[in-house]
Amino acid sequence: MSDDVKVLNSVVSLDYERPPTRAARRYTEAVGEKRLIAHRCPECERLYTPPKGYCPVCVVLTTDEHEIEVSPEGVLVSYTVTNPDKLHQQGGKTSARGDVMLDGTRITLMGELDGVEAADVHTGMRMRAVWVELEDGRLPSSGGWGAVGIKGWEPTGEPDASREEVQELLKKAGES
Amino acid sequence: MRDVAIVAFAQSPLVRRQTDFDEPQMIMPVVREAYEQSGLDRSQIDFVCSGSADYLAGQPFAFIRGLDAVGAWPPLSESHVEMDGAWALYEAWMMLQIGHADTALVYGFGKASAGNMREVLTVELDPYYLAPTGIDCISTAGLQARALLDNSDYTERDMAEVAARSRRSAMSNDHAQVKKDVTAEEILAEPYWVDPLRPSDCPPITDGAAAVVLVAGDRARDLCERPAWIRGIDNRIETHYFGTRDLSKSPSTEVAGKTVGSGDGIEVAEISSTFSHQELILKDALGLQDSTEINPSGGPLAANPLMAVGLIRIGEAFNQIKNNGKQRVLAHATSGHCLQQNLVCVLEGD
Amino acid sequence: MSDTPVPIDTVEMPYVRTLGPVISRFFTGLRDGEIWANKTRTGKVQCPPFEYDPYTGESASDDWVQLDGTGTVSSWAWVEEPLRNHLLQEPFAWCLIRLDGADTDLVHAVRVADKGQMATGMRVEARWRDERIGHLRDIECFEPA
Amino acid sequence: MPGLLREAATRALADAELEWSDIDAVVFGKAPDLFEGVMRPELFLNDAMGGAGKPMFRMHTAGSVGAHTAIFGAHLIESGQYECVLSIAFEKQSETDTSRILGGGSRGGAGVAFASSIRQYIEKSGAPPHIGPLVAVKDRLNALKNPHAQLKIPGIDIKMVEESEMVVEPLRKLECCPTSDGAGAIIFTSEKRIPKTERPPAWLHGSSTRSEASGHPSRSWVNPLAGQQCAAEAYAQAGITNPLEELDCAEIYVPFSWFEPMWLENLGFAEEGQGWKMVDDDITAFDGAFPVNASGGVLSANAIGAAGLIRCAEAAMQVRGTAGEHQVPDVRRAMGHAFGGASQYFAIWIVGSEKP
Repeated sequence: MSDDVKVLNSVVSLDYERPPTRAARRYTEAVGEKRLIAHRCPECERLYTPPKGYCPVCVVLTTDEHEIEVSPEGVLVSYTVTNPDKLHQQGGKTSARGDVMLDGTRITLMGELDGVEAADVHTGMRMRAVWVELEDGRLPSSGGWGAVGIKGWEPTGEPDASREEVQELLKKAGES
Repeated sequence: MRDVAIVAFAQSPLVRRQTDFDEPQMIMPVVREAYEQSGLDRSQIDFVCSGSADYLAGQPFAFIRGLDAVGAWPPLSESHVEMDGAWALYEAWMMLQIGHADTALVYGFGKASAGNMREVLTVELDPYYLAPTGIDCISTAGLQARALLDNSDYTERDMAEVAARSRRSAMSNDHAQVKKDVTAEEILAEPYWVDPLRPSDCPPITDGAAAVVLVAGDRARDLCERPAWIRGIDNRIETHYFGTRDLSKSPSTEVAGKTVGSGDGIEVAEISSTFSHQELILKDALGLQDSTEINPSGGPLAANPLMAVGLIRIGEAFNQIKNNGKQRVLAHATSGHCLQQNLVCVLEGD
Repeated sequence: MSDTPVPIDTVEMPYVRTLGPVISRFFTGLRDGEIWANKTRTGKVQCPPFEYDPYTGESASDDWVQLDGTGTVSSWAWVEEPLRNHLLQEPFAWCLIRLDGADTDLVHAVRVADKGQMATGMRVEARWRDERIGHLRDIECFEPA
Repeated sequence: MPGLLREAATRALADAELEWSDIDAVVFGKAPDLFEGVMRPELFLNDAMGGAGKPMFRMHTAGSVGAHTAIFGAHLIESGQYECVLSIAFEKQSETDTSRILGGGSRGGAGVAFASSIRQYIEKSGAPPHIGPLVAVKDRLNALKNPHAQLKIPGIDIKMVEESEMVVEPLRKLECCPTSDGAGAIIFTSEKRIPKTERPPAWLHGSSTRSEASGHPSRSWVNPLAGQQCAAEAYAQAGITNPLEELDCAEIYVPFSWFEPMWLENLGFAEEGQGWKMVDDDITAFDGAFPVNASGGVLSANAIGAAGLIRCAEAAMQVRGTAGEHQVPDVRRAMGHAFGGASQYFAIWIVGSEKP
């Protein structure tokens, strides 16, 4: 019985073409110029980056006319230290990932933390975007939970935001 | 049974490839139009249900992005079926039946253009006995068409008549994708694609979305001049492996149809005959008379946005009551290869 | 920027599917050049076999019968241009084949020299591969008997 | 896959002393199809679920899908259209690397996304670091009493958890759910068709689902509004005003240890910022005043699509008195809970031993 056929090996391989939307194309172009653009909802004024081309709260489409530039710097409001080996990730070293709330917005973007030892990471740090390099005018495929077009975040070296300021930012972000 | 009516229906342009919009952008105007038609504000919708399928885009959790399109903030009482939106409508209808909601929004969407549908839909088959053979949706339909030709008096000309009539009917449907003043002779002159199917016996690949608003009780009359009352809705499924069933018949459609009274005084039927021969099978299973007008919209042969196409049949049937003064109409949705699963619903005017 | 080519994204995942006792026995048979069918509790002979009666959900019986690989075509569809995953990479017919002794049809490919040879009711027999691994493709295809 | 489903379904049929032919309709749930590499697998699994000739539905609401599957099955009965419904959910994650699908590529898994909200919770509530390990120990000890639990670690204690490797800060390996294969099945009947067995039925007292859009800046991952509203509606249906007093135990979807205190607050069992104290005071322990996850919970087995249904079923087993070794004494009302997506999909039911 031991040589019975117990399993079927199969590979599901499918090709997909997912053309980027206009908003996504413009965002990519901006990333190439190390600029961060967002759409501002004309009804509730919430900001979205990358621009979605709509506001999911107000159910309205947004277009080029709602595009604005936002600062690629902000405050680290949360972080985690990951051991990539344990999550089937690429690379092998311990690394830190964090949520940065962009200045003047309620947007937090997640990304790898660069230029700082994992042990030294703390909330309140001021961070700026580390941009990805475009490949043939396109963003390298990333996927996952990270921010699109931004490889990660590095400290600006400016003084930290206080714990109170961080809590205030988080509170503001949670308001409807 | 609680009286539940459709009061609004909206659909996107049904096109070969929607390049301007991603899924939420494609759904959003449709949902807005449905809200506007119904006269209901988002905050007045008690329940939302959607239908979509992850494998159309090849990404898990497609419906989470769909949720972006309906205004899920503040939170909604909401559900999702990995099926055509017609089944989402069934779930919403059930919520209204049990009184947990008085109004509901239902939507379905799909961008079939993202993948190669002949290969993608193979993944919908038994992963041990069918998918490993690579058999595709045109070939499985071909096996079914042959079974029908062998086991009935229908001919390839009958199939071509269906295909031609669908494309001609679509000429008066603003949303349809394939519209053509074509004759059965012209179709019979086409070379086979997968014999006995010719290209015109098969549906186009379509991107699209649709939305429907359901309302319970007299309120439906306040919101819509001529609401369409859901008099019966049922769905049935058959065995999966083709070799275990008679492909020339659709007993699941027959049972669902009998449950809802499909054989009785239907003026118009909007049915999900994805392939020309399937209209012949479905017409017999539903017991439709020759006087019943079938697919005046053109049906799936004129536009086939997967996961929305069945909901669109229900919406088109509603339009027959609302706009064309019809009194008793039928809608049908299907799921899987070779009509494996079928949903039938009968709508009536006041 | 509107003419940026659309990137192709290949979604590819390997799956190692455990088979369970019934499919395992069927595939083991194929590897050994044998075709086995099982019976439902009502005595219906199913090929391919299932753990259950597809019509009722009841568990199948433990009765197995060996079939000899000949059968009759119940339906067919001719493919002039095979897709990359199809069983055969030349013009062929997908078929429902009622193997002799079975009460259900098997989905497989039939190879003939010319489409004109295809007909419902034609007799076919299995053509085995020399190297078999326990897969439906151990039967390369069916050919006119 | 068919065998896995049938194992659950045939046990449910045996528990109810019913036959396949008694089932009028089937509701099937599972998480993303890419996990098993079959598009809408219910189409082929239908025959193994005895669905032929019957109505059949496929739910998919991310991690909460199992609970949705249970709730929709109950709705079918409530409508009076059906007398006997099978709700069944499964996941078979072992056939491929599902973390590749969940992570959406190379840049991280679900744990990374959730770890961030856990840190926010800790910083905001001032919870001491041992709370997470405490939950992990409690659920793992409970799992020892549950024959269906996957992870059994005899002798587990705080030290063992705290010494396990750090996977995603602040989560250590023993604070994370495993990857599982599994299936669960629940049978619903109308009142007049309740099987005459020695095992009493559980009655549905309330159910609710809530979802919120993920992609906008106003939402909280720590205390999501959808979860709060979902609980509020379920309580209202069940006539509950003080859930901690009026419920006797709960099965809550806790894939990472810290979700227990977070969800205790989200579901109204504790004031905001106070949930960790319930854990610290052993109130949610097996012999505490309000046992949470007596089955061992998701931390001990997480067959994603099935996990929510199993939470609902475990709550039902508690009120039926059929939970065996992990039976909490004298349970009259219990909650089953699940969540999914980016903490944005919620489904809850409340079951009782008495007809409502």
